[in-house]
Amino acid sequence: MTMKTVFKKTSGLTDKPTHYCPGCTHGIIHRMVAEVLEEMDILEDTIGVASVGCSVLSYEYFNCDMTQAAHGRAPAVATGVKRVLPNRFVFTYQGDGDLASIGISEVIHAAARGENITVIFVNNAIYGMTGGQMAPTTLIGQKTATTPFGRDASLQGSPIKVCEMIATLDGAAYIERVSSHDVPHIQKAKKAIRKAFKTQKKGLGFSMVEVLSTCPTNWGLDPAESLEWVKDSMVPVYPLGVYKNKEGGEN
Amino acid sequence: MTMKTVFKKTSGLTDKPTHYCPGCTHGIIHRMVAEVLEEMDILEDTIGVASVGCSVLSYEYFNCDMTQAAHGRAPAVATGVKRVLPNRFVFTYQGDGDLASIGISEVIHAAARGENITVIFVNNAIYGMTGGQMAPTTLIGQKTATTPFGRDASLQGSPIKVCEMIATLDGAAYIERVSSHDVPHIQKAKKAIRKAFKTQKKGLGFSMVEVLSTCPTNWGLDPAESLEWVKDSMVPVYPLGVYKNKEGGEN
Amino acid sequence: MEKKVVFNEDICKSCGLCVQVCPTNVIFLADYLNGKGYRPAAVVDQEHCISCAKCAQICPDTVIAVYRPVKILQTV
Amino acid sequence: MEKKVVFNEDICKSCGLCVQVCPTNVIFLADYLNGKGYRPAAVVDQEHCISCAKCAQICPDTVIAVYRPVKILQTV
Amino acid sequence: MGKVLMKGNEVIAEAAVHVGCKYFFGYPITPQSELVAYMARRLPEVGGIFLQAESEIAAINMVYGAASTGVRVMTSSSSPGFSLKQEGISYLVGAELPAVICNIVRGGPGLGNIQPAQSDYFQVTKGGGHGDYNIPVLAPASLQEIVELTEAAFDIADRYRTPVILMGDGMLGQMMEPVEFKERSEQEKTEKAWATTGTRGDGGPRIITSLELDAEGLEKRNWSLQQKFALIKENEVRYESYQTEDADYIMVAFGTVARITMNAINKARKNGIKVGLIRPISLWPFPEKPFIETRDQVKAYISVEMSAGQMIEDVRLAVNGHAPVDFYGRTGGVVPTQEEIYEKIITIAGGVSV
Amino acid sequence: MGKVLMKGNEVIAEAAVHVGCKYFFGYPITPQSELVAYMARRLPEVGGIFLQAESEIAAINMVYGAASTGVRVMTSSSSPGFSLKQEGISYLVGAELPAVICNIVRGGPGLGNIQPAQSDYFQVTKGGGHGDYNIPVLAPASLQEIVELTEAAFDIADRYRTPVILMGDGMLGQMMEPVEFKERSEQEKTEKAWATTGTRGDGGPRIITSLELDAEGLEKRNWSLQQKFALIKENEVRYESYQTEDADYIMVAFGTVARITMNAINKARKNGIKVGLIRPISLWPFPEKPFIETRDQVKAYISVEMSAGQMIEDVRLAVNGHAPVDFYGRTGGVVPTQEEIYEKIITIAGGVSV
Amino acid sequence: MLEEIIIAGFGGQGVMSMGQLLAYAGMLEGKGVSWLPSYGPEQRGGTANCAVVISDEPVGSPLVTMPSTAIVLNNPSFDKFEPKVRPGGLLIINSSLVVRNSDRKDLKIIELTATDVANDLGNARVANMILLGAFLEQTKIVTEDSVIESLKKVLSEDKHHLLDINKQALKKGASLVKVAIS
Amino acid sequence: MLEEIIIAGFGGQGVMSMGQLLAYAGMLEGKGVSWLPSYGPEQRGGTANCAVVISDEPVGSPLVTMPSTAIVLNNPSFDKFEPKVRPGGLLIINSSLVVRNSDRKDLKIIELTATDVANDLGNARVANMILLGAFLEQTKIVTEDSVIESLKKVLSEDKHHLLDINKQALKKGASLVKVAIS
Ligand SMILES: Cc1ncc(C[n+]2csc(CCOP(=O)(O)OP(=O)(O)O)c2C)c(N)n1
Ligand SMILES: Cc1ncc(C[n+]2csc(CCOP(=O)(O)OP(=O)(O)O)c2C)c(N)n1
Ligand code: SF4
Ligand code: SF4
Ligand code: SF4
Ligand code: SF4
Ligand code: SF4
Ligand code: SF4
Ligand SMILES: [Mg+2]
Ligand SMILES: [Mg+2]
Repeated sequence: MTMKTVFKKTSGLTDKPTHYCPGCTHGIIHRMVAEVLEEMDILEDTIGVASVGCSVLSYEYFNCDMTQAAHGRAPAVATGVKRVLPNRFVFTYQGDGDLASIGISEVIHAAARGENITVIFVNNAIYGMTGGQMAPTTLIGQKTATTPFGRDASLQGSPIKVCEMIATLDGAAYIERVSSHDVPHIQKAKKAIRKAFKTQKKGLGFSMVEVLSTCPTNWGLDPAESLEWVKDSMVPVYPLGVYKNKEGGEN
Repeated sequence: MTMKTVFKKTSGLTDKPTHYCPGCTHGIIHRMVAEVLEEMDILEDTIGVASVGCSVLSYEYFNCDMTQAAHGRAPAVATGVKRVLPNRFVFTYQGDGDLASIGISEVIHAAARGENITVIFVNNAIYGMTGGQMAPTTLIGQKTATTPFGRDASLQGSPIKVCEMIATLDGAAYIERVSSHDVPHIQKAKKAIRKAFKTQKKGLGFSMVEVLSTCPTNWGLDPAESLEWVKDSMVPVYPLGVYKNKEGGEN
Repeated sequence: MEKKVVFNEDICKSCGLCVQVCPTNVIFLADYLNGKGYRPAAVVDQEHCISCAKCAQICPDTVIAVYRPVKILQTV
Repeated sequence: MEKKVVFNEDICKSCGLCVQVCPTNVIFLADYLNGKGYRPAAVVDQEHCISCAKCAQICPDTVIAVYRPVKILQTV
Repeated sequence: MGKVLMKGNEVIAEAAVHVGCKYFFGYPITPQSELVAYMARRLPEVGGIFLQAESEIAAINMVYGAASTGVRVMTSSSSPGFSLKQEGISYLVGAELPAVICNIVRGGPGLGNIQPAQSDYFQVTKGGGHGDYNIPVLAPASLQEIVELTEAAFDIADRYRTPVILMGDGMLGQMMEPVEFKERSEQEKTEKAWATTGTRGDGGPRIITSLELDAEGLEKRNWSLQQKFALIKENEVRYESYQTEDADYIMVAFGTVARITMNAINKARKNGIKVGLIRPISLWPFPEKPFIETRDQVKAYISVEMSAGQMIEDVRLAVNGHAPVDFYGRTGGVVPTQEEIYEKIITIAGGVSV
Repeated sequence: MGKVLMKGNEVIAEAAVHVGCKYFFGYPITPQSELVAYMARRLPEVGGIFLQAESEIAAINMVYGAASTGVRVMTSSSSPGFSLKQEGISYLVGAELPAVICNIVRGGPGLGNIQPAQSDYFQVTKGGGHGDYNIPVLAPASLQEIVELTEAAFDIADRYRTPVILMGDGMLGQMMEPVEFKERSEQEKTEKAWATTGTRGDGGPRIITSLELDAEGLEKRNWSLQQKFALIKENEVRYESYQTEDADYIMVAFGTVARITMNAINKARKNGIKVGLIRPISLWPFPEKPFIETRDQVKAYISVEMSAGQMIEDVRLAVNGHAPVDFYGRTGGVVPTQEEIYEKIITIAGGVSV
Repeated sequence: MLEEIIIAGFGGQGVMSMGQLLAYAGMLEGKGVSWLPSYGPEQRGGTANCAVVISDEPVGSPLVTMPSTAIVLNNPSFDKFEPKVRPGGLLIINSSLVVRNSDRKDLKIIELTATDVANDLGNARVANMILLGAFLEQTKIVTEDSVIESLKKVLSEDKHHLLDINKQALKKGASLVKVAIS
Repeated sequence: MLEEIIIAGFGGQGVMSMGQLLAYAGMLEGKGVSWLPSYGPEQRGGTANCAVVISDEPVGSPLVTMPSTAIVLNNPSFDKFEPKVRPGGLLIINSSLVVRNSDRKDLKIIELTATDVANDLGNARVANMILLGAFLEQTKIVTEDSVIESLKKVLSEDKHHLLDINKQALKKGASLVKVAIS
């Protein structure tokens, strides 16, 4: 019997096993980005910018040129790369601490400039790498190392909805929030990522895909429970959908 | 004939003459803030935070305790003050370079935290103090020292609409954009400033009033032309109005 | 007659905004210089001032104070 | 029979997401440890696999490859 | 209160609370995150405020704001985060605001790693920020000493209206040792009439600023700062000398490295080598006296550092050519072992003709 | 191209363009804003990119990105803005990326003022950021020298894969002098096989990073950095000696202060006082040779600085106790006059028994 | 007396808390103690170890490079620390997980199938306590009582129901050691 | 030859461009020149001055503390620089705006009602050129031709229609100086 390949590991990823915790969806998001680069045949024309967070070592996993940026500054680094190489594809891969806390200025200004780059924004509502502190996207009531009594809006404020905020900027061309909590959503997420790179290909400006993601380790949940938590607790606070679409066309 | 005082200089301002250029509306905005503090009888309970920009010396003009913050960091400094002294009134006075460029992170996070402070945001579409460079709020086509050929959206991006952006944050309680280009608008501006301090008084969270302002010197216009330019060129790009109002009530 | 508008000449910067906003056109820039080297704004024709305070509200340098004559009402 | 799902056991982290997502429940965690100290996911009952690739899509570690038997169409 | 077993990072936090610090603004970074987490739990218990800032820059500027009001306030970070605070630190100095800033140093440069290092010595002692200034820097070697020095740090900060840096390496932050928090006999109280707390009844308006547009004016401010620094140099030098009286060789080391070095010294002494240790406790002001007292007797000094050689410059300045100054260092997060240091002692002792 | 009259800030910009720098990312700050404005006008003419970053932090990280691609790139700032770049600079060193960073120093600390100063000497020479590193620092004294040293800065950056700092005081940035841009004989070309420009046809994936989680690995990287620094120390020392051969007293000054000091020296020579000048041009590596050559003959060195005394430490290290080292400085934006410096010479020459 | 102990294994095997218990017990007995952790890059599943020093004097260096005892719970830890134990020192191995054998003739070596034994006790997670029990029995560095006292302090209230099984494991380890000495 | 000149007045009076013209002209004549500005805090209306050095040799220090010539255009500038002119030096005063009188007997002092004269010429803004003309006539440091040549370079194309009135002002200043010397 002949066999047709339905799924095999993309050449967009290196062979290096990741250091991520078991069940962490960083791995899924890596795969999707890598597949899109492969499918669009732009792996060789891409420079990725790794940020500081659990995904800092993503430069060892993506099979393209990679540079590593200081905490929060990936969009500025990507700007530097893209302004020199306007014909290459440039993306950043950033966590919610990196992008929404220390790095909110860089991402907003990159968006405002209409910088023609793609930002993959992995929102797991926590600082994974440093051991589970509050992120700007941590949910109200969520216990973390720095909100031991649960996040209290009156003390620590409310979650920042990055897509909604960035969508107010004229330079933002494609902004979508997706999730990684089950297979249908994963498939949708990949479409959004492709759309974002297409936006960049057309030179329309800044594109960002926010992917709701897990952190089983610091949430204190097992991998399957973590996916449930994304669905039940995160999605209601972070509505999925397209917030900006200059590229047009269906999603 | 007995005379009733219709207008006299508020005790909220010191007697020191300002260093502002002739016709610069920083002076009008100072007066309004000072009058509101006086009228609400909170001058003695207020700590103002001066920022870096032409208004850096505002600490010599406001007749209350003042501290001077690093460029862009006034909302963080104000946070430090307010968290220690929750019963005092704390405000920042910031230009568009200070607040929207280098300091966008601090103001967004202060808003997201619902920090119970008031931000007076003076938008004159340019860096006044350093000699007329582009601000994030510089209009498309506007010539500045760093956009000698006019701001080009495809190179320098588009103006950031700060009120619209900050209004997306849950912690933002009162957000309004006003103008200083004629007497009726000045009166409206003062109402907005009062409203912002009232919001703080009620402990509702972050309040900000964006005041469209002039820079005759760096715009290369005379003071009267400058007011016209605000009305004709800035107001259409920066729509006046209330963007968030948790305080309720009329404006 | 007491003055309706009083200018703190020394700190006027001659920006002219008060001149322009005055509905009765009573404000003008003097033909001498103040200590800062500016021609200060001034009103001679106090009578025609209507005490509207527009000048004071637009003056960036709080140069101007405005007063209104009070009509004594006869109460029965 | 050739395999429909192939696991790169060495890099499996035993997270169990594939086990949970498989519509035919053919995946289980082995009772031995791989080099990293994890019990790797595995499928013995290859026949019941429907090659849906859900496991592969949810696997964070790209452990899994999926193949589908091709029906040879008789063309006239 | 008896002895408790705690992590170094937690000891810093508890010691700060112990001396009346109720305000903390910080941002997580390994290897000091436990400090931040401890404060998050602890400060609400004493009616204080813990706030996770959005960045190290926001944190240091929140500290500036809180310090403006006259309260005891602290922030902490590790190397890359500390670099980000440089502008804010320079502002604290310029505006003469008291605060305690902690740097739990890790391997650098750049992102480096999260292992222990001392390679921020220059950054903390030579004014990593702009302008003419010095900041008192205290470097504890044990967890019990953290307690003492944290107390000293806040006192010095208030006394001189200056930021004070508490510097430790990642090892000190991560390790556990028994510590005791003793009742403070009498807490030093400093009047803070300069604080901006609103003017009600206090004679008011006060201004906190570091701006002085007039050059002569700013120079005057600077000379008065320099006078303050001179005073601190006079009063706040701290060090420990160990077996230096008869020493042919003197090791110089601070923090945990000093402890490792001491082990090596003990071994060398057992083998008849006369070697001692100067342990700077205040890195600025750097202790010159123990060098001046010994430099004409010893055959050589050896600076031992978890860096490629930074403190050695201060050692050379203090020795001023009176004796050779040698160096042993490990960097990038590698901790020197007592065996290596012992070897170094042997080599030097053998290499120099006795 | 003949001589033109330009502002120092503009000369830096034009010189950079002249040596092939087509990318500039910066943020306005007095007294270097003319540099930024000049680039905004000039770079589009040569097909380059000028981008006003949202902050100094964004600017230095844009530089990091552009440098990753292998092009010549520059940013510039002044003291407070320079402090903000410290983390980014440490990253550039760690990732070994070439770039030129300009600091037109103003009065500090804090917001200070916008007058000329040299009080960032420590910040630029001692590694203002975290980790073990040094950065070549060039300090021109005239506008013509700016042209030379800007060229040198880019060459050194490329040759050693390192950031290079160009340091001037506000006076140098603001003044005008005639300058000439000569054709470069042959431009040094460095292969940049490490650059991340996409993998098409280049053998593929390359990584730019400063992270090395393994301590031994990071230490290896650090020792290799140290080797590079040693090489730079060997090859890139620059200084000027003026009338030092027979000098009883040697003044030490850099940048514009050296020029003022030279005037004072000329006057003193006329009055029979044998005084000379060592002018460090590279502040790091600091020129030790001219001190070693003279330190056993001269009666004293006098470090003259627009600061409260920073370079004096390097002078003392170079002199190493062989002669007294004295100091004359003005700070906070005050520029020392030749009359003051002359007075200082007289005092010292009188005060030391001849 | 100066004991320098390394305890090493995967994260999650309880190597850190073993070390903390020892240090705590030492402190309770008035000894000088220190505990120093070392982690790999992974948040979960990586290798980790801690160094514990227990001494009659105040502890000099907390850093242990040539341990007097190494307790290893997985293969990488064996590979890393077996060569470093000082001559005459003690090596304790969880042989349920470690498949290597030591060639060193200058060590006291104790091999325990701690994970299997722990499973028999009904909780695989107390393998560490079995090893600790063996270590105490062998060295008598601190008393079992002190360790149990420490357990009460270290375990949070809501985990005090686990005290018993931990105690059992300690004792089991101690009893096994008499048999196991090679 | 070493001329060290300070030109001082309000911002907007053209003191900076006067200095630049002088420096430019010196450069055209192959002399060593430097120009150094100094501003107050105000963007507009504050005081400002510049120091120009013209020398036969390359310029040493661009900083001028004891000018050989001071040209002052307002009262604060008079107060600041009158005492600093070196003995035997030159002080040029725009007496339309400066009401002070100098007591110094060791200076050459030229007073010109430059603003009034400029108004007469039809443009108050060329007062600076009148003063410059006087300075040149007095010192012959650079030729009028060089200054006019420089003017062409310094003025942007769209302002070349102002060349004439500037030239006139220069000449007027020169002619007045013969009369004005006190
Ligand atoms: C300047 C600086 N500050 C702080 C850190 C420490 N740090 C490393 S990762 C991180 C947060 C990462 O969280 P996130 O971006 O959400 O990524 P995740 O690990 O959750 O994927 C922090 C604070 C750092 N490396 N540099
Ligand atoms: C860290 C830092 N960067 C840059 C500057 C220089 N600087 C001073 S004010 C200013 C911009 C001010 O513009 P804006 O905030 O719009 O205020 P305006 O003067 O227009 O009122 C800049 C860039 C500084 N002082 N500090
Ligand atoms: S710590 Fe959290 S985010 Fe990081 S790898 Fe583990 S599960 Fe993923
Ligand atoms: S420069 Fe512009 S903003 Fe500043 S004071 Fe002058 S007119 Fe106002
Ligand atoms: S009060 Fe009104 S009428 Fe009177 S001067 Fe002022 S603007 Fe004119
Ligand atoms: S508005 Fe004020 S400053 Fe302007 S001219 Fe009138 S009085 Fe003078
Ligand atoms: S391909 Fe589908 S059916 Fe087959 S093992 Fe995977 S999930 Fe189960
Ligand atoms: S999803 Fe992947 S890593 Fe997880 S158990 Fe299945 S094969 Fe292993
Ligand atoms: Mg995260
Ligand atoms: Mg502005």
